[in-house]
Amino acid sequence: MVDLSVRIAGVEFPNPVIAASGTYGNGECYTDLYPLSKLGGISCKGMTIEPKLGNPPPRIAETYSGILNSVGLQNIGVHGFIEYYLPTLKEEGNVIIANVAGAVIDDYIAAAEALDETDVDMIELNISCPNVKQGGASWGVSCEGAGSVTSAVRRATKKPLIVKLTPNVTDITEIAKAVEAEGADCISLINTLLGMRIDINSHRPILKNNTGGLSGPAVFPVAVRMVYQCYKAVNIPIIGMGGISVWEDAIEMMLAGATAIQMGTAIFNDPYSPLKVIEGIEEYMDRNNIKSLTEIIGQVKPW
Amino acid sequence: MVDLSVRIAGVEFPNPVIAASGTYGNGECYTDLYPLSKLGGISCKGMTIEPKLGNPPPRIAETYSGILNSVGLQNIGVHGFIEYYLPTLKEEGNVIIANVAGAVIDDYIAAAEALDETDVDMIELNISCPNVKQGGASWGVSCEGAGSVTSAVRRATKKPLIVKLTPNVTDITEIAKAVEAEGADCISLINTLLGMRIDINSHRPILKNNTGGLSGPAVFPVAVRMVYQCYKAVNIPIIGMGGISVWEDAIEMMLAGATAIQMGTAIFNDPYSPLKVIEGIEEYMDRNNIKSLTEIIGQVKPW
Amino acid sequence: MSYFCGKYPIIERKTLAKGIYSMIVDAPELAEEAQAGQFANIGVQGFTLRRPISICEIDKENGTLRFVFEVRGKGTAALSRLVEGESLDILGPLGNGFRIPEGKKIIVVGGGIGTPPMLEIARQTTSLCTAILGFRDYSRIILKDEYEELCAKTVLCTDDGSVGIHGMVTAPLAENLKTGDYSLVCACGPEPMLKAVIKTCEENNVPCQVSLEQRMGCGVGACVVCSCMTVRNGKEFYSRVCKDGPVFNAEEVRFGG
Amino acid sequence: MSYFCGKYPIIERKTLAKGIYSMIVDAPELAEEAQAGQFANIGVQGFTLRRPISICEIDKENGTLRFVFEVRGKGTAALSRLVEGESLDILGPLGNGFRIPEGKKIIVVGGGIGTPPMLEIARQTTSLCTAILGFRDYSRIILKDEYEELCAKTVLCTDDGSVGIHGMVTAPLAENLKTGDYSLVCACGPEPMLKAVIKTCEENNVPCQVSLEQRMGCGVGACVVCSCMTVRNGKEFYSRVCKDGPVFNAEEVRFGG
Repeated sequence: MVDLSVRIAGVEFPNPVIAASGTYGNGECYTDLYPLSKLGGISCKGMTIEPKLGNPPPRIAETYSGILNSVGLQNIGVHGFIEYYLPTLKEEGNVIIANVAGAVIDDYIAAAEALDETDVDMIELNISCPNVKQGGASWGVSCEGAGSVTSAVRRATKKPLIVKLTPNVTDITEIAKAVEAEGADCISLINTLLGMRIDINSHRPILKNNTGGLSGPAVFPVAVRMVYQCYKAVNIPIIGMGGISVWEDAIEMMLAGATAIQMGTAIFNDPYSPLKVIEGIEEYMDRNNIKSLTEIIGQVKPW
Repeated sequence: MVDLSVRIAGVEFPNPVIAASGTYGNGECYTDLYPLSKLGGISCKGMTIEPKLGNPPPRIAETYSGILNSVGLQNIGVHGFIEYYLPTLKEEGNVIIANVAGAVIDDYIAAAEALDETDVDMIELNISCPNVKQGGASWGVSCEGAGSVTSAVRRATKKPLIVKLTPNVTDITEIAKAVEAEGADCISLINTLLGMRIDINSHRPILKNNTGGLSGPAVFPVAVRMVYQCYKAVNIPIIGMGGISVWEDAIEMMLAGATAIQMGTAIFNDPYSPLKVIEGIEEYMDRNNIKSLTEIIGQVKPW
Repeated sequence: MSYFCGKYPIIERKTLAKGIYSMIVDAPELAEEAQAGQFANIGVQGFTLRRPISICEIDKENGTLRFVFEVRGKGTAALSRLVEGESLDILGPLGNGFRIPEGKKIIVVGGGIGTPPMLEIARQTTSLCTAILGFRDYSRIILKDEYEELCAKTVLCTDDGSVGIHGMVTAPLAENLKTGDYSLVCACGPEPMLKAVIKTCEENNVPCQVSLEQRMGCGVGACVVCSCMTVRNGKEFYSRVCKDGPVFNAEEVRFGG
Repeated sequence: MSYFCGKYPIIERKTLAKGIYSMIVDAPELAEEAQAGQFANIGVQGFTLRRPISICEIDKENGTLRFVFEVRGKGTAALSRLVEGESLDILGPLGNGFRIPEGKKIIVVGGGIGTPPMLEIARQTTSLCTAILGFRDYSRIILKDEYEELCAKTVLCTDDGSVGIHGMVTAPLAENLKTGDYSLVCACGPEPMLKAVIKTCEENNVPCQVSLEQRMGCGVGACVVCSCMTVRNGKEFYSRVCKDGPVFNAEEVRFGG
């Protein structure tokens, strides 16, 4: 019997497949199909200390093997999350990750403090949202910005801290090292690549926000490369994401260095895809006589 | 009758569709299907002052809606190009662009000087090749590097100078402005995004070079976004590329700010795709009563 | 109300007009759950996103659903090429349907490809239902026979006057509402039409429910991309067309938000 | 020699072994140009890259080409699902074929999915040809009847000894070469087999031509990705499998380069 569990910063995931923030709501939307407990964990919809309206629609555009989105962190606020969603999440789900964003450092601190005494298992610091004018990715593109938010939140909470990195940088390993140095327990990557589509009839950008974040299978090779680079650069575990849609992608991401993986866009296409990935990983382990996922994590053999 | 011609740095292209460097050899490979003169121009296989062996195979991996390549600038050298290929290219093609790369600045200078008195119409400075250890993209990821190569080559040749930019940077507009300031007549973008694929059975990277450059429809929205950003940032014309496979993509890229476009990966899938794009652009212009492409270049209307 | 995800065989495929297709699928558990005004998010081989398509008819007895859709791009074009015997990859039924009062006269207003979702209301209300249908011209008219057979009254309008009333649906709508016989208007169609319908309903003090459209992601409320500006208790916020809609009470909708 | 690009109807499709398929296409202009050892780069709906597949038989009279290929991934799996009446999207014939001397006895050596490209040589040389074919086990044997019908002699080898000679093709190859009757060996198969075949030919002073494989891009020499290390006049350089090959003189090839 293979063991699908993985452990990150002391938190045990029954399997390494996590629903990515912003693609799975707060766990309430897919329960008609299967219980939340099937997933290793869920990274909840990105939340800010105050409720946030989000960007005007349209907020989504299809691309080749991917999508652009420009939601802009619409959410009911950290306190709403704690009150309305967290009790059910804890009851029905496995690892519950609160994805936190903000415009200024005090927002991040306030959100982390509000979550510190709750039942969330981990906090994922979103310093990579490309769709908000203030904060978001502006923190994530410099070592100073990324380091300072991480450091401030680190002091505000005892919860295990994941920092979610943007791929829209020249050298992601520098950012990874900066947040590791400031106390991050884990990094998750990649957030979306900044992209754009234009309607050739109206001459208007398809997204009302003009640009948006690219996700889906299109970005997968970029994500694998960045996870591979970061695995060599830092000593904290990595949650890999970016275009994973089938179990082979998940294994590839783990070989590159991911201890767990997140899935997002693939769920829109096939809500069952996370379960199929879990099953595929299990069969792969069985076939290759792999007892624990630690046997493959980061085990790519570069030429 | 619509006019498909565009003009860049005084050079007239009969139509805006150019074969991208590294995907069309030196124009000799597709003549069984149609004459080179059908294309607006060709950017020849990247050349260095001395012949270059290139990277060991495998050099290509398929990805969702794209490919990775790690050719590593295999070429017969600038002098070989001038002797063996250029005469036929000039005779059979329209605008001939020499794509030039190097490890150190002197390589770029020597290549530009060697080409200065030849019949090539333009030089495209490749400071963005992700597949060579020395030079290549290492020049393209900083304003200083990009600016200094551009400045040196600018002094070495009177040929119109295109600088080809890498997308693997935090802010491509900074690089664009730097090369504009040093005398570039045009920028072309995007070169490939750095990516990786791993064989889940052998645990080996599929590419012998471990990583490679991602191209194809997957990267198209990133390319559109970067062309859009650069169009607002610089006053020199832009050649847009990155995943263009159908005429709608070409129009989209021109609306974002491209005066001409390059096609590469799409040709592997359908060698006729550049001709189909030219035809599609012509029909679009006809349908929309567009007399000249200047009516659409950069004419996206952001929200 | 719950939804399903699976492949359901196409048992009938028809072309209704140029680029407009009708497909009936064998999907008993979906038919059992479905309500008028709900939609399905339909997967297309080779495309990342599913295509939201409204349910046109629900036959609980035979366990079938009918979809009528227009080809708008490459995805719907691929869908349209599926034939009888092949399957539709359906996530549904999704969203909130129309809330139809029992035993009261209502008007359904459909514009163009907004006519199919109203047909199921007509099927359920028959002689209590008046249908006002608008099309660009005679060549775009669909489902006319079905409406005429089901409804007490069916009024056709075309933008070019080639069939029926020349002009928008609002003139016949206002005329009918003035009788005071109707307790509800249900509408689906392009935004300008919906705005005009809502205004006419307000002027006549008749409640109105509208079905909205927006570029959609998951279809089940998770991704929050298909937003529309709504107002409740004086507070503006973005609702999800897929989950909170697609049918909204007209007074809650703020267009252009 | 010139090549073409277009869609050519599949007139026969067969399964030869588990995961190995044979397809004959109606493609007169390609058949006219094609040579033994050439290949075609075949497009697959939904995949960026074409799949290089060697030509198995050329029937100039009937204007057909035969391809035999193995399912190795999702792309070839999709190809294998095409049926008679559908078309193959072919770019070809491509590359350099085998250079066969007239009127001299030759040996063709094929290993596994390397056997199909040798069949056309057998067709052209018939009684002058000896075929030595290696397979993993009896279940993987393909084209046996065709070779036996065409060739003066056909020797089968299997890795597990389930049919024919137990072991590599090199033992029967050496034995035949020792007769001194043969002026050329042509080989296609996995790299270890090719290396062993080349060594055996060297030992027996018989020229050898090998057909190589590499992950490929354009197929026509433009993109320079399908490189293999070669040596000429003492100088090492990367040749293009698609354009300079796929058939090389054995002495030019440096494996593992």
